[in-house]
Amino acid sequence: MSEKILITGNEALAEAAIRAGLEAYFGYPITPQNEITEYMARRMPEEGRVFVQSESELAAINMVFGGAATGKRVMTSSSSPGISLMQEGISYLSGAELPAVVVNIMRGGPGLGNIAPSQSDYFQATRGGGHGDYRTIVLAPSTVQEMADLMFPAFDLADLYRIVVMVLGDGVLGQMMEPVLLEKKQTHRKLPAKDWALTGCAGRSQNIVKSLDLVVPRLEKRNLMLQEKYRRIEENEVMCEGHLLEDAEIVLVAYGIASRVVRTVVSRARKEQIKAGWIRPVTLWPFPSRQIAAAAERARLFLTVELSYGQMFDDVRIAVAGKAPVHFTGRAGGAIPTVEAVLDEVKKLMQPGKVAVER
Amino acid sequence: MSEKILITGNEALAEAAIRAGLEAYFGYPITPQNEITEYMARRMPEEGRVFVQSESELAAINMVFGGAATGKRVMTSSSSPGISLMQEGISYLSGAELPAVVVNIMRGGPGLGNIAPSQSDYFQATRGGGHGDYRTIVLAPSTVQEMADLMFPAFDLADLYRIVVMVLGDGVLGQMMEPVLLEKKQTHRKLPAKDWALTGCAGRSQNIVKSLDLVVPRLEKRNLMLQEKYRRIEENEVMCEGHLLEDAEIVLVAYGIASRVVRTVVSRARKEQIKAGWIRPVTLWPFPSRQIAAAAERARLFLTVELSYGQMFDDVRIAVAGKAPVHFTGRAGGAIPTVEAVLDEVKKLMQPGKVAVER
Amino acid sequence: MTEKNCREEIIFAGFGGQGVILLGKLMATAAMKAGYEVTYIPSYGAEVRGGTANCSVIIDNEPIASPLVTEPDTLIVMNQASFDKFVPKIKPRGLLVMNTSLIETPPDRDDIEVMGVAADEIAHQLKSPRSANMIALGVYLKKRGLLTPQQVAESLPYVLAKRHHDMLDVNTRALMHGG
Amino acid sequence: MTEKNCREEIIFAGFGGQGVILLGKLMATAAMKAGYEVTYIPSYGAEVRGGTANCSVIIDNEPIASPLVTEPDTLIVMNQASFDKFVPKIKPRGLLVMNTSLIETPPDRDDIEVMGVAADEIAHQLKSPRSANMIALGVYLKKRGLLTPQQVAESLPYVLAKRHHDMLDVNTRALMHGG
Amino acid sequence: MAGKAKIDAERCKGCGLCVEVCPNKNIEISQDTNKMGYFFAEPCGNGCTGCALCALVCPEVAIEVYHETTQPTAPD
Amino acid sequence: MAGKAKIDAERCKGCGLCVEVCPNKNIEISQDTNKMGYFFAEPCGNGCTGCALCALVCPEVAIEVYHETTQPTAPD
Amino acid sequence: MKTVFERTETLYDRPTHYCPGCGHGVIHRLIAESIDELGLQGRTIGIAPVGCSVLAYNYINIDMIEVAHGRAPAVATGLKRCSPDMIVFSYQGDGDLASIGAGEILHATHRGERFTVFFVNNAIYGMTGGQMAPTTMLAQTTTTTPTGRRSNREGYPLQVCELLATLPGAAYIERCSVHDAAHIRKTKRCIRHALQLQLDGVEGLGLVEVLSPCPTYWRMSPSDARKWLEEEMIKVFPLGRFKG
Amino acid sequence: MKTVFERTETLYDRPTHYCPGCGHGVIHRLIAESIDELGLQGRTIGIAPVGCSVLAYNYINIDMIEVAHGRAPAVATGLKRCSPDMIVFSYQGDGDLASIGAGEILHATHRGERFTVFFVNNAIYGMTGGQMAPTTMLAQTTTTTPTGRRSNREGYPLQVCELLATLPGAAYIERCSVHDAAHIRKTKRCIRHALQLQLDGVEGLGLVEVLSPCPTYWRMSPSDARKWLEEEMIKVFPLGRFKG
Ligand SMILES: Cc1ncc(C[n+]2csc(CCOP(=O)(O)OP(=O)(O)O)c2C)c(N)n1
Ligand SMILES: Cc1ncc(C[n+]2csc(CCOP(=O)(O)OP(=O)(O)O)c2C)c(N)n1
Ligand code: SF4
Ligand code: SF4
Ligand code: SF4
Ligand code: SF4
Ligand code: SF4
Ligand code: SF4
Ligand SMILES: [Mg+2]
Ligand SMILES: [Mg+2]
Repeated sequence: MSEKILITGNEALAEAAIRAGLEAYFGYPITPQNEITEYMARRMPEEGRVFVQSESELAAINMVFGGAATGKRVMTSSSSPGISLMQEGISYLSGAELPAVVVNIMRGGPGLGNIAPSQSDYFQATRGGGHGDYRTIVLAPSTVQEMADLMFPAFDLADLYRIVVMVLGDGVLGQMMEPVLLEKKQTHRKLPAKDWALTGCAGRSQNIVKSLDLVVPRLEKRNLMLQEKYRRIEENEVMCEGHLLEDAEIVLVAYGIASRVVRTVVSRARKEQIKAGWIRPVTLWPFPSRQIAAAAERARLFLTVELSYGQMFDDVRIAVAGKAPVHFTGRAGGAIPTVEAVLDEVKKLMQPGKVAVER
Repeated sequence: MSEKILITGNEALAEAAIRAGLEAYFGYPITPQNEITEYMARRMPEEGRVFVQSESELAAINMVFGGAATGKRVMTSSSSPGISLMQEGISYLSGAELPAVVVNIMRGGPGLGNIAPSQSDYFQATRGGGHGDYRTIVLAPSTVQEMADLMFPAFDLADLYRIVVMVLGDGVLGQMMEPVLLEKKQTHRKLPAKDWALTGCAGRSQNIVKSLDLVVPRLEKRNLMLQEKYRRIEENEVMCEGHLLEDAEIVLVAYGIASRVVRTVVSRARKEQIKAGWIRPVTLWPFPSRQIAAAAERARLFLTVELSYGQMFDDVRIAVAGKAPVHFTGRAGGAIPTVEAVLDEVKKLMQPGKVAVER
Repeated sequence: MTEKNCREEIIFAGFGGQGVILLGKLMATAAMKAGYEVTYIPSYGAEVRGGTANCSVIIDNEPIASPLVTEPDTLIVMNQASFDKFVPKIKPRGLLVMNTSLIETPPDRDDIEVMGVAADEIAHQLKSPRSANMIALGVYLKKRGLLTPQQVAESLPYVLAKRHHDMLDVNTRALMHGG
Repeated sequence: MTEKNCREEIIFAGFGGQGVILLGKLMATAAMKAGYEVTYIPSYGAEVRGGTANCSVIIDNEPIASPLVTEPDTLIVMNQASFDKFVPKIKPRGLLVMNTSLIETPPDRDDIEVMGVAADEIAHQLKSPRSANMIALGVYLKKRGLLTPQQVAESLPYVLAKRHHDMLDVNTRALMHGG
Repeated sequence: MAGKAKIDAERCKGCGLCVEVCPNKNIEISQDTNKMGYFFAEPCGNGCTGCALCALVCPEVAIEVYHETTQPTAPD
Repeated sequence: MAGKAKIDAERCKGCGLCVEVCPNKNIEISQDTNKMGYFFAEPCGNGCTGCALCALVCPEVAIEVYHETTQPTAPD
Repeated sequence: MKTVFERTETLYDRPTHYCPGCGHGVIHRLIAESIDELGLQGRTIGIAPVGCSVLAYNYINIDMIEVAHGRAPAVATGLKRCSPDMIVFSYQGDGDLASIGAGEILHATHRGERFTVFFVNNAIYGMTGGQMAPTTMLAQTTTTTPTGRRSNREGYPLQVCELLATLPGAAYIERCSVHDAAHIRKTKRCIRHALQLQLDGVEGLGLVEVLSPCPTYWRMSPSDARKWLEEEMIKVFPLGRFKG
Repeated sequence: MKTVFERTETLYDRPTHYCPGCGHGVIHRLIAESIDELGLQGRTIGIAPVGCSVLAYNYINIDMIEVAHGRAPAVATGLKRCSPDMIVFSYQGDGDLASIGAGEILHATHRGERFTVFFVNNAIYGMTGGQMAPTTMLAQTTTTTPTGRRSNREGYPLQVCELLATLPGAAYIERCSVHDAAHIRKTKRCIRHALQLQLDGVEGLGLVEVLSPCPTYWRMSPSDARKWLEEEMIKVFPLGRFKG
């Protein structure tokens, strides 16, 4: 068995991607994820695999488009502004049903913002920042270990569903170090043959990778097939963690780095006799609506905690569907909610006699 | 008084923009909105104003960025894939608080899709397809007359709040013709002086237009100011139409072209003794949540109708907050729900004795 | 306009060069000038170039909610492909005006009214082969009487590109011809 | 490790070239190798280049939830600007290790334990001016006893870039010096 | 007649380029339209030499050319 | 001494370019650091001719140069 | 009866969606013939752009991919780097390659990518209805230059071959035309040559620019369009080899 | 005492955030001095790019705008077309201008836009920590070319002046350097000349490329960086006027 090493989240993710069978990486530098690109620049050629520093994020996502079409495992990574530039490309990948992994190590926005951590691209990731009715699977690690571990399902899910899988981290997760145990390559799922890939049509009929259909009923049918696929994913691929929900009166919902703040808050709250519990979505899409709805049957109220001004908040409200008030607390622009501030919020909300009013 | 003319939605919008004081147009061709660009190519030079066919949508939105920074009224227009390419730029405009109008005449997606009408970019428009916590005001016309009329508030709101205003139409509204009465230029609001504009610093201190702040507390403060502005807009700028809500048991919610299908459905339903009513959001953000919540106090159920697979649906569910079941029907890929199909859905939902189960 | 609930939904269909888009605009303009509410929607075929073209016009004396026409009251159709596609959609008791110069089969519906006109031949006779569309519209106007051919002809200058204004006369004659 | 609830949150701060980032990594690595749970977070100042740098390390014998340090148990601070910024954040009864070579004022708190060390001067005496950071860390290790200087020194090869391995010895000596 | 140009009337769009290029005036535009509504091209006369210039310029690849004798002019 | 170079120690980053460029070896790097932690440059000796080469190459614009006599070498 | 000319195998026997007299059809044919002559049908990947030729995969029977407007060179980079044994080509219009995709073609050339570009310059945006392209001629009227292109507002027609030939990463650059039979023959040779170079593993990008008529948006008869191309366009876009 | 050299008015009296020995500071100074000498402080708009010089507005006291990475030429087009009487310049790094923004600079030049570009070529991505730029030299090691740039994988260093000078829309193109005092003087003249041309209303784009040291990511002392620039970079990026 191999030993734990102290490594940054970005590097853990990059090494895990290579172990998960990444065959080509295309990317453009941007802070706070340069360690990924730089790691790939070093390691991919060592492995005899493809590394290209693209001229832009637009080029990167379209190189991914080409690489994915050959049936190879491909990925790109960037941070918020660069991911915005990829939105057309992600919509194209989705329309053409090409498997690909896109990593977004989010930073403060909007605009150029800064290079501090953020979770302000949740909407973009889960709702499709690009045009058209498509979805990407969104995985949200919360530890450096998970930055590595989630890369294996990321590539598997991409191949299984011919879909874009986005890994949504933030500046802290990318830059922080924790002890990590790195897995060997392993495929957890039975994956379909890539008979749609462009490998030359010798011995078979022409393969076409495309997203256009000028005939409305045909494009509608394609869309319906996509929707059907999305339903299947919603049915089967939700990942979620929860704790102390049996008797929780207040349920805190948070993902990624915010979920770690929330864990500490909950254990401190419990020490102060507040019946708190937490839910951490690992897949942001498909969203663990059912798990949250189940918690809503018992809990008195919900508190969503984000490094943003309330984006996942929407999904929590939809899932809770009025069964309990849903509150929100969060900070953005690179700021991180502190344990103390969130704990105060919990106490305020749980004040005996206080009527919880929704924000 | 001038006479009504029969004109396409795209041309009506373009002419109205000019009358609303548009000083510079930057755009790149894309169907189904080429009539806007072509109209501007003809008319703007006639008026001695600026028209530039940009090399791309990326360039267009950044030309808008430059033009807006000088304090001039500027706009661009495109359709779905082109708007995806503008997401970084829209985030920058929002971060730098520059006023601008962006028109999206939506087409079938995802990817290249087709050139038929669609409403599949609702998420992108209302949630920010770009990175960071920002909002754009989104205006959704439903007639050719409104394609023209909404351009006046579009520019006013942009200037008033230093915000991006998106006008969200679709292929039908862009291409269809209806009789239109064109307004003279008029500013409906008292607008603040653009003392932030880049006009040369002679006689005053340096103006800087930017979105970066590397100091976290300062970027957070900037974000909080943005959020405060967004609250003010939510408070004051909701536009919404509704009909037959007093006794409606089923409320249909739709915007744009879909709202016209819904009007016909509701009047037919009424003829068949079904107590139906409708709500049409004119501003998609700020969303008329309060109006919908009010209707939810009385209505038995809601039906959202879209040319998509359920995007505004999220906002309706958030607004209804569990007070009544919310259903959805829609088509995409260029297809349009027919009056007959929606009416059938209404009848099915309103079957006596049928328990309405949410999708 | 005094009649109540006067509403007419028309689809014009043919291939690219046959001028069906123009017919739609012309009809909509004339109806607007006559005081009706109107909507006009073009719809291009699946192909980028060539192929079929069609448009829908609604004329109403009430404001028009949905501008989409799924079951037209009237179909004016200029070629076989469009005929095959649209005839099944005509409303029961609706009207079909078909260009028999290019459409060989009769419609297999007996719940609609059918008017055939050899529009291309007649246009040829009028020495204006490109006016076949006007011939067909003339037949329709004669039949439905919502607007007179004269009323419609008066709108021609608004919809015909300036460079084709030399065709105003011959088009007017074609409209008046009436099949 | 047998003690219960052994947890230490440390902030290392100084300006760019002072090697505080290295200190954090070193401490985290050594603690990991000693069997602790650890987290390490770098944080760069507002300026792109130069300016101040700091990092936080948490060492715990339980899994670490939030890796963010807002109120450190210990601050190891190498320059005045960082001193001004971070001293107010130290937990009551916490520890401050300060480089008196570059920090002139004493802290105006009496609820913390203060250890001054003239790190730069001592490093100069050791003929290794760049080892001031190790001097400071040595002082801390002597005080807190969570890890021995020897344990920490053994991790030096893992965090020091290969091209600086000629400095292993002198750094070890600096660590052992203990102020 | 040494050659023969076969024009697929249903594929032809009546652009007239073959008519113009034929050194032997062996193609003309028909009075009839095809199903797509185009006045298509058709061979006329007997002058075809099988030079294949018509096929070379036809944007629709609607023309095939045959030759009766031994040495055809091959397009490349 | 015909000239005088005034170096703002707090602005200097100790890059040493002025030291290198000075034709009269009139600048040296100090043993002390400034508040930013840089070993700053300082004038030394009396050889300054006011040629302003140091100011011209200083990336921090930390140097001002004065001249006592009539004809200074103006940088452009 | 000996067959002098027939449809090559790799060209589907289907009607095209192009306008009468459009140049795209001929260029498709030349590419398909070259592929067949080099025996590459089974190992070629073609890229269709966004433009009138977006449906090129309906005509050329090889593995194909349709890509975002202008991004073909980036997609080709992905394809070729991942499958170095395949023959990869992009087919791009002047709007696609020279306007929105200028950055991508420049950088693919800069990196010396080893694929082939067929660049169809018709001096107009065909698919979207006749707007100005970077290659639109001075004084040419388009729907976005209703009074004609003017150098002091829209600049001069962009000479892509001349520009890219300055980069060391370009292995072969040539400009051809399909306005008459002789030039069609010549274009065929250039296309085949470009593919051959890729097959031979030559380092660097190959690009064949083809001047091609768009009768519809030049608002000319097919025959007049060919004349205008010959008499006007070639003056601004001289034919010939610029590199390799 | 007569003042021989002092900080020009338009340059703020503030410490910069640049590394010791960085070239950006000198270039800022030259621009500020030129603005003052031409009396343009009150009517100039400057564009800061994304790159180490993103905070340029903190140093140059004129109206300024910070723009998306690479898009400065598009923003400048918007600014100048809307305010033709203002003097507009962009300040861009080699990553910004030559990589992500290649399309924008190409097209602004193509259209003959009438603003000025100061292009700082330091053969590296400074701000993001030393990755390869299009102008990185062969064999130069960067964090993304850990074994050195190789022509057969990453292509040859991109010569921007040579490329853009081929376009008729370019009015003035020159490459300078700030590696020593004499070249700093010369660079100043070029910068002022470029602004003067814009002031004179000359049609077309002016671009001054400045070779500039990045000691930090070249991993050299400030002094060695200047030598390397002089001895190695100028060989690949010859100084001189390419247009105008
Ligand atoms: C991002 C994006 N922008 C714009 C368009 C619209 N569009 C489709 S094709 C085209 C240009 C076509 O011109 P060209 O590349 O010259 O090809 P041609 O049709 O002339 O052969 C444009 C602008 C699009 N599909 N996507
Ligand atoms: C869209 C986008 N992509 C990437 C980045 C990250 N980024 C910031 S600066 C920069 C390049 C800087 O290099 P250069 O332009 O040469 O300027 P220098 O720092 O060398 O002066 C990059 C890639 C960004 N901010 N935005
Ligand atoms: S093969 Fe030659 S001669 Fe025969 S029809 Fe064609 S062009 Fe004319
Ligand atoms: S060249 Fe081809 S398409 Fe044109 S007329 Fe002749 S056969 Fe028909
Ligand atoms: S002015 Fe000249 S002589 Fe004086 S210090 Fe500076 S460089 Fe040396
Ligand atoms: S050149 Fe300037 S920054 Fe460098 S050492 Fe001299 S004074 Fe200091
Ligand atoms: S529009 Fe022009 S390029 Fe497009 S198919 Fe028609 S003729 Fe060809
Ligand atoms: S990284 Fe390089 S370019 Fe950036 S400030 Fe430092 S020396 Fe200058
Ligand atoms: Mg074209
Ligand atoms: Mg650089």
